[in-house]
Amino acid sequence: MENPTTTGQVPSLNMPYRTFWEKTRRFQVALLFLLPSLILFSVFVFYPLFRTIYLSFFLTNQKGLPTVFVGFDNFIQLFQSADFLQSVKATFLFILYTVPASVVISLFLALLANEKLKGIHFFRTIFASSLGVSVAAASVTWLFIFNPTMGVLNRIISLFGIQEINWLADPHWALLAVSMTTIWLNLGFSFLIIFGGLQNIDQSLYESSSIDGAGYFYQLRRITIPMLSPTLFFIMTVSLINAFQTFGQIDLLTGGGPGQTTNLMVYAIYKDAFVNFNFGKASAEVVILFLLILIVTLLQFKFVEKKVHYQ
Amino acid sequence: MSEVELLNVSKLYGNKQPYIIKNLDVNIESGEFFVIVGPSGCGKSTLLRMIAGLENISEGVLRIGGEMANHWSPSQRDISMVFQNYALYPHLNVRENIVFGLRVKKISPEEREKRLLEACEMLNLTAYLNRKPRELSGGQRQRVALARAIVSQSPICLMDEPLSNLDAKLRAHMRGEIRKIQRQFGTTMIYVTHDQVEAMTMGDRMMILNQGKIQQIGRPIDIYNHPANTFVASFIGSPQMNMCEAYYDGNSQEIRINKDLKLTMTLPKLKTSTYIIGLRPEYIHIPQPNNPNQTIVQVEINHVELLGNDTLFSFQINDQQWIAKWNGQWLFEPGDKISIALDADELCVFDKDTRQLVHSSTRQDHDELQKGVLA
Amino acid sequence: MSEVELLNVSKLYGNKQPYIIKNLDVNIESGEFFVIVGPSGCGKSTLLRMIAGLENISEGVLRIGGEMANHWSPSQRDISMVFQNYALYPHLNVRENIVFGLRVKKISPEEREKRLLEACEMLNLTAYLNRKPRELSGGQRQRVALARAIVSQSPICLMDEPLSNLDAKLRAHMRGEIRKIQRQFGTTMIYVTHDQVEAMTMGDRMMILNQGKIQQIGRPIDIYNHPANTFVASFIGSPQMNMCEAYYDGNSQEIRINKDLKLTMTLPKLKTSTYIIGLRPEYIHIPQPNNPNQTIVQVEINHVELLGNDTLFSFQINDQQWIAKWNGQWLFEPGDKISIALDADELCVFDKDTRQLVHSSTRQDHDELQKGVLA
Amino acid sequence: MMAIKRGSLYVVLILIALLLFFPIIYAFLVSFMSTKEVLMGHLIPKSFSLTNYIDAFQALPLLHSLINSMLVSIITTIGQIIVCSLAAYAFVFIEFRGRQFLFFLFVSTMMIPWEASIIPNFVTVQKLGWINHYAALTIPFFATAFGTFLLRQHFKTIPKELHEASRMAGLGHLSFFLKVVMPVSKTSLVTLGIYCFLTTWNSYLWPLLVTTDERSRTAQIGLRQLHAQENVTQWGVVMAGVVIVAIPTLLVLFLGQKHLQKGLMDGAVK
Amino acid sequence: DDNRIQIVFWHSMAGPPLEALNKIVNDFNQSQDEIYVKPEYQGSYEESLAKFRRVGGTDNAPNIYQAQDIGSKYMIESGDIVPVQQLMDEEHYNMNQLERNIRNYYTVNGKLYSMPFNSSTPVVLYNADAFKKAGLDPNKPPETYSQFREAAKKLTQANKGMKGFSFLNYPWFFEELLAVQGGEYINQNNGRTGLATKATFNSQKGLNIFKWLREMQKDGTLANYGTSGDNESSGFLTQKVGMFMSSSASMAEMFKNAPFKVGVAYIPRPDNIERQGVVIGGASLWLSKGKSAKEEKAAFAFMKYMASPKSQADWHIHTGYFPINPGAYKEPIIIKNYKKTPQFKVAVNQFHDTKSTYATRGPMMTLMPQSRVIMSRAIDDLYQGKNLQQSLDTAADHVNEAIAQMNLANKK
Ligand SMILES: Nc1ncnc2c1ncn2[C@@H]1O[C@H](COP(=O)(O)OP(=O)(O)OP(=O)(O)O)[C@@H](O)[C@H]1O
Ligand SMILES: Nc1ncnc2c1ncn2[C@@H]1O[C@H](COP(=O)(O)OP(=O)(O)OP(=O)(O)O)[C@@H](O)[C@H]1O
Ligand SMILES: [Mg+2]
Ligand SMILES: [Mg+2]
Repeated sequence: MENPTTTGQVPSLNMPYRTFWEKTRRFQVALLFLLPSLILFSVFVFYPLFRTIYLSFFLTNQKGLPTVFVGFDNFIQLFQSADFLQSVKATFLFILYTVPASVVISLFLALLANEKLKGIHFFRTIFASSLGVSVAAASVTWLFIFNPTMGVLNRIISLFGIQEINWLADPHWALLAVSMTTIWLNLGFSFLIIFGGLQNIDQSLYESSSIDGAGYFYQLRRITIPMLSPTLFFIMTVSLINAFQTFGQIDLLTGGGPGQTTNLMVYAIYKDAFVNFNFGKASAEVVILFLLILIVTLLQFKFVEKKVHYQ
Repeated sequence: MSEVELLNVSKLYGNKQPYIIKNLDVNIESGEFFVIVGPSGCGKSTLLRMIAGLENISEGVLRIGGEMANHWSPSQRDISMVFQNYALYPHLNVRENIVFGLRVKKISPEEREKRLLEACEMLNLTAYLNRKPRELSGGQRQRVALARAIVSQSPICLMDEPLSNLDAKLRAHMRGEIRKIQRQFGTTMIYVTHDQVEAMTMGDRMMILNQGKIQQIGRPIDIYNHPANTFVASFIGSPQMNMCEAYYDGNSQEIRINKDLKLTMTLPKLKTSTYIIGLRPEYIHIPQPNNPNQTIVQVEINHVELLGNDTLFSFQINDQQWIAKWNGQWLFEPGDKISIALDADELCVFDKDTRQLVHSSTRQDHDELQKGVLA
Repeated sequence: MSEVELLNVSKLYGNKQPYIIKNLDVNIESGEFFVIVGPSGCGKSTLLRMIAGLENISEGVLRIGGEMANHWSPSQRDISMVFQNYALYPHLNVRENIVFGLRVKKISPEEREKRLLEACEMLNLTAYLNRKPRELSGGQRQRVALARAIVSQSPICLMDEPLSNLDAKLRAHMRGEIRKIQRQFGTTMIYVTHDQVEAMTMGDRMMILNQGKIQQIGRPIDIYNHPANTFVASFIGSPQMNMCEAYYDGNSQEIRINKDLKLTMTLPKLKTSTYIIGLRPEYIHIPQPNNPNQTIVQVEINHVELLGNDTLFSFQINDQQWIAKWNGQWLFEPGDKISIALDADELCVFDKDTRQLVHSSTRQDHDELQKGVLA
Repeated sequence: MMAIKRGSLYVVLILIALLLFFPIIYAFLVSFMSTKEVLMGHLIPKSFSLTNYIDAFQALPLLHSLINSMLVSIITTIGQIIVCSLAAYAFVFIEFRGRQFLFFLFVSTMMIPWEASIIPNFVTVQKLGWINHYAALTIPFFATAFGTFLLRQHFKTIPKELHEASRMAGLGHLSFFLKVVMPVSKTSLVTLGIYCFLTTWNSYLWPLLVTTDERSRTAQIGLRQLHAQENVTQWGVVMAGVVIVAIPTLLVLFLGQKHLQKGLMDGAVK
Repeated sequence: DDNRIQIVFWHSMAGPPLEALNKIVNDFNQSQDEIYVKPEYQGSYEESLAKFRRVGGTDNAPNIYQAQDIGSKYMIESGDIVPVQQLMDEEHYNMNQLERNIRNYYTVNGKLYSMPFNSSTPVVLYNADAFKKAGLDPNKPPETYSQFREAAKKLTQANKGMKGFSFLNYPWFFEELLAVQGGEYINQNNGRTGLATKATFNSQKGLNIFKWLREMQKDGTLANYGTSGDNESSGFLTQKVGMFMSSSASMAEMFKNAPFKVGVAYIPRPDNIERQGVVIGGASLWLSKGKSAKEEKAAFAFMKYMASPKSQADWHIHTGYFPINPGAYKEPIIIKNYKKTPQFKVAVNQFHDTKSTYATRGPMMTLMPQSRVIMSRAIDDLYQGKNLQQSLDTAADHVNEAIAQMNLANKK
């Protein structure tokens, strides 16, 4: 089947000259769409970030203005400070406790809520309800739940004959307790997002696989999870970043204690910036936190997003 | 045992909407190749989806292998299905898509691989095993869907226009292959198609649906020869059967199509009245000298289509466009006046009101000739 | 002016992958109905998508209306398109889907409504105007996609298997309508199809693609009669052309298919050698007494298909399955031995190595007869 | 079989719902308790008296701050949906050089803790003269990486044929965005809307900083004013405030959910 | 009213104190028609100070600013304020009508910088009923460490589920327990005669406190509520704790809510050390610099009003904060109230018994807030059983480092 009927001369491919303006048209259009975001980000995110990076090389006075340039001293001091390293450790532990659990539990909830049952709407609303409660209100409520003597939690475990636990004041438990609160707080939102993702999966895939005889868990593993992967990826990334930045719960529940076990990085930053008014140090902490999140997120994008299936 | 019985099955989507399927009653035998045809939107896919358990049955009973199956889950029914829109898993590559069901059924890896390769060979898919569906052409996707059903070797197989996006050559090939596989495994096949050739050649029986109601069930060739009503007559056969009203005079035994065109025919059972007559395009003949059965009439061609092996041309009879199909390539031009020959024996006659068949063409096979060519 | 020129166009997806389209060079004239056929996966959709501007052109030049259009945006090209998978807007109902493009073009509401109703009338969609796509059957969706292209009245229209999910009757109707509209508006139509009848009857010209390369371009009937190579020969015409190797002896002027089957034919230009011969199924004849041109041979039938108006049966010639197509219904059984007649004039001959046509059948039209029937 | 499965599903659902909803019920119950009852660790209030609610309303101009919160949340939500969907659109539907990089730059902004930028931003707002203006409460939150990311993930699931068909129909980017992408993504927009509304509603530190005046203050600040620093907290009143402030958000959640369900039904792509 | 001078007053009062404050402000606004005071809540002391640091000296600064005690040093040095002494001198305001011990706190180098407003001291609250049950005299609460330890033991033994004592992780209490012994928190006479350069709380006196707590911890009589004052209060009310250190400002709520009789005691001292008294806590009012003289005067007029016996009497009764003007004690409303709940008096007496030394005037240091963060960790260490001296030394080191760094940063 060689030698098709096309034997014509190669026409002179006179590509008309396209100006730079024309060549970058798509970029320009994109820029138009991105412009509002870019402007706002520049003013409210990038500018503060650069300011922060700048400040991290200085000592700041009590008004927060840079006075003495110290180069990387702030960073060096941080890395030599047991407190700071502890807060890094606490942060990672906290992430470990909260992120996988939130995602798994909300996935479970979403799957439950995806069942076609009468009155399921009601349950869906309940499952999402923690989204409607502010961090402050939730923390206060949990403070009472964790109350060592009257708290519901201890009452329940004492039913099982377990010794009362001093949830928030015991260094072994405090981080777990804060994590529990955080998971609860996250659930509403993660649930909502994952549920939305679930509902978006083309029904015919389930039809097809149910004809093949795939059971619930097989479908879950082989269809739901892969098809849900963009959503899961999103929620994982966001939860991760949010976990890195947890503040409100800590402030209200433990204040970073006991023994700094819950002194997460953002809380430390807050204290350094708002209470100690040590902007240089706080800025250095922010920069480190930023880099940490950046690295973790980059890894996420690099390794996890590969597994994500987009349409 | 994998027969499929539908007893008075009906379907509506939502309460206020009309019936999509109405009182459907049919018994598809185990190992039968059952073809469903009908105009677009008549409920074919819906019917398959009900049999597969993907759509609940609003009324009536579905029996599979003799057991009431209305509430069986799709997987309990042990069915394979080719979806009209393929329903491929976008996140799996071709290989994984095809063996998906086999994994579920815990078929051994060797067996899986064997069936996979066989099916891909048959469907020319071997080169695409590692592609994702979105990197495939329309026909390739359809073939993957087909492969998926083929490898499953389920006792019941539902196919919804499985070859619609394939080219004629591959389609001819696939027709044979599907039939072969179906015979080999004794599959009960329920097959929806829009293709006349598939409908005529593949099925043991064929069912014609219109607006959710059965028009006729039977062997394809019987339906072709004895269409139960004008709908079936015009739906089966391509180009469609030519029809027009005609007056039958029982006394003179004449069918009067118009004042110039009268055919003599004996229809003892019919009383004098106006009927609808039908004549298939291939029964409009080239006039042959000295053939007493033929009535010759002059018509003006208004449209010609050269199909290569056949030529279709149309002309006006009463207020109807009739189409004739002649073998070979005829270089007519619109406006040409030609003589054609009609044979009263080849007419179908339908009641004008009920549109039911009252008399069917008596000349279908070439018995005499056949003797001549048979060795 | 809406001609479409492709100059040496090539396409590859990603750098490491093979060419999907290779050096395609064709000039589609303004107002022409241009049909593209080819096996599944040969690059038809890709080609349309390149013309539409949905896929960038890897190499070569696309000209629309004489101007270089490689970098025009789809909307600049003023093209309408029917997508193979419909691409309906899920959130809009049928009506909104159809007039979507008209709104964009700021067509007046009255005009919009007029075109909408016309198109829906033509496509039997009027009852579904308020449905969302997911409430439609496969064929109905396809019709909506078609309606969308029709109402746009763009000077260039691309259709990718637009009738594949319609039944034969509706399809026949649509063929005529599409052709009519195309003539009416002088649309430049580029039409992908797998349907032989569409390919043969709709196009002014037809292009056969295989693996991204042009095999032949020409009037459909010319291609049918003079297929440029074995690929085209077997691809166009259904059932496909029968082929096998045969030895031509220039001295005895004999084509030897096997030791029992020899046809005498004069092929002055050919030298003695082995060729591939091709014979269309409809050129396998019922033996007629006293026809000197015919060579009669006995064959054993191994498969029969009754199409209603025609009968296909196959038999073995050398190591090939040949198919014959005879008019009417022949009640053969596999195993029957029958006599068939071949006519050397009707053979196509292809070079064995290049597979190019070296001699085409000389008997295509019924000139003599035609004279007889013409009034 | 089916009945058993269904029954056990309901049991699981109810148990989980109770578990998840408990803190909210608890907060609601506390809002009827006297401080004493709260501190005594009671679960159920002795009586459902409304004194705490009356106190909460008396102590603060809650009504006015609720209206402010409502306005600020609505404006922020609308602004954020517009700005973020525009950006997400560019990332999904326009192929331009540096897209990956720019997107990552966007996502990276999520990594900067808000607490860290709050002071510089306060200075900026101060310089812009936005103190005590809605602008300060809303505009900085119009662009969020989170919203952009969320919508980008959803836009990516829109079949590309829809884009193609629209381009053929002659739609420019803007009209494709408005007429196809937005309606098809209703569910995500509602999700983002709910989220944005709630976070705005619940934000405290920023509104506190950029407003000084009661006229422009939001409900969370009011709420905080129920919560004394050096005294024993009057939990009943605080919780009454929490409940009052949470009712609109729960309402938004509830209505949004309903809308979401509907959107999922008819927005379903394919 | 447009022609009234508007005085913006930033405060951090919330809850019941907010109501009381609003009432005073309203009364003031209605009492005359030249000045209009507009109170504006600015969040917690920390949040408020963070904001003031930014706006101090600009047009956005308020006329009157309420700063927490430990923020005083910053305020003095900020350059954004006018010492109230200046206006007092101009207007010949009789400073002596203000409580001396409170004044002392806000006086540096002989100059009163701010107008005291809400002041509180620590007290020990105890469950008098439980005392009885444990065979202790509810009218003679313990005074010294050993007495406390003893009492705690008895309470723990006699009352099921009750711990004798609780010490919240709130470093203010530590500062107070140090001051009561005459211990100074930082050098330079608690930072009052010069810039402090070193922490001195890790002295023997500091160690005394920790040792005492550690002993009780070992006895199993010390409850740990972490940093949650609310949990501690509820522990007390549900009789899980017999005694605890509390701010005088929350006494009233306790009296109201406890289902038992609540007693008030002086905060404990080591057995062998004489009681010096307590440091004043709370906050005071500052005048912004850069406002017109007219506004300054108006603002000061309001301050004077706030300091009047009548206002202070109202304030005291409704909030539990001490009257900064002793004249208030003669107001009938207070007299009546004290009759009903004589326990209030204990706190007042403890406060009045205070000897004015550098220790009891309280530490004056910009880094006080930070030092509290640091001390809080030391207290955590204590609860976790770490070496006491080491914990204190580490904390001191941290404070010293911070001081050094701050001094470096502020040199310019
Ligand atoms: N995104 C892609 N990446 C890689 N290969 C692709 C991609 N899309 C299509 N192809 C391949 O390009 C070839 C041509 O595809 P195209 O869709 O043009 O075929 P087609 O001629 O329209 O076939 P059909 O008749 O089956 O629709 C096919 O082999 C297909 O597998
Ligand atoms: N979800 C739905 N709600 C309402 N009507 C529906 C729904 N799905 C399908 N229909 C209607 O039911 C009828 C039958 O649809 P079905 O898909 O079975 O047709 P079909 O025979 O397969 O047609 P085609 O040959 O075009 O695929 C159609 O008229 C269609 O519009
Ligand atoms: Mg269908
Ligand atoms: Mg295609």
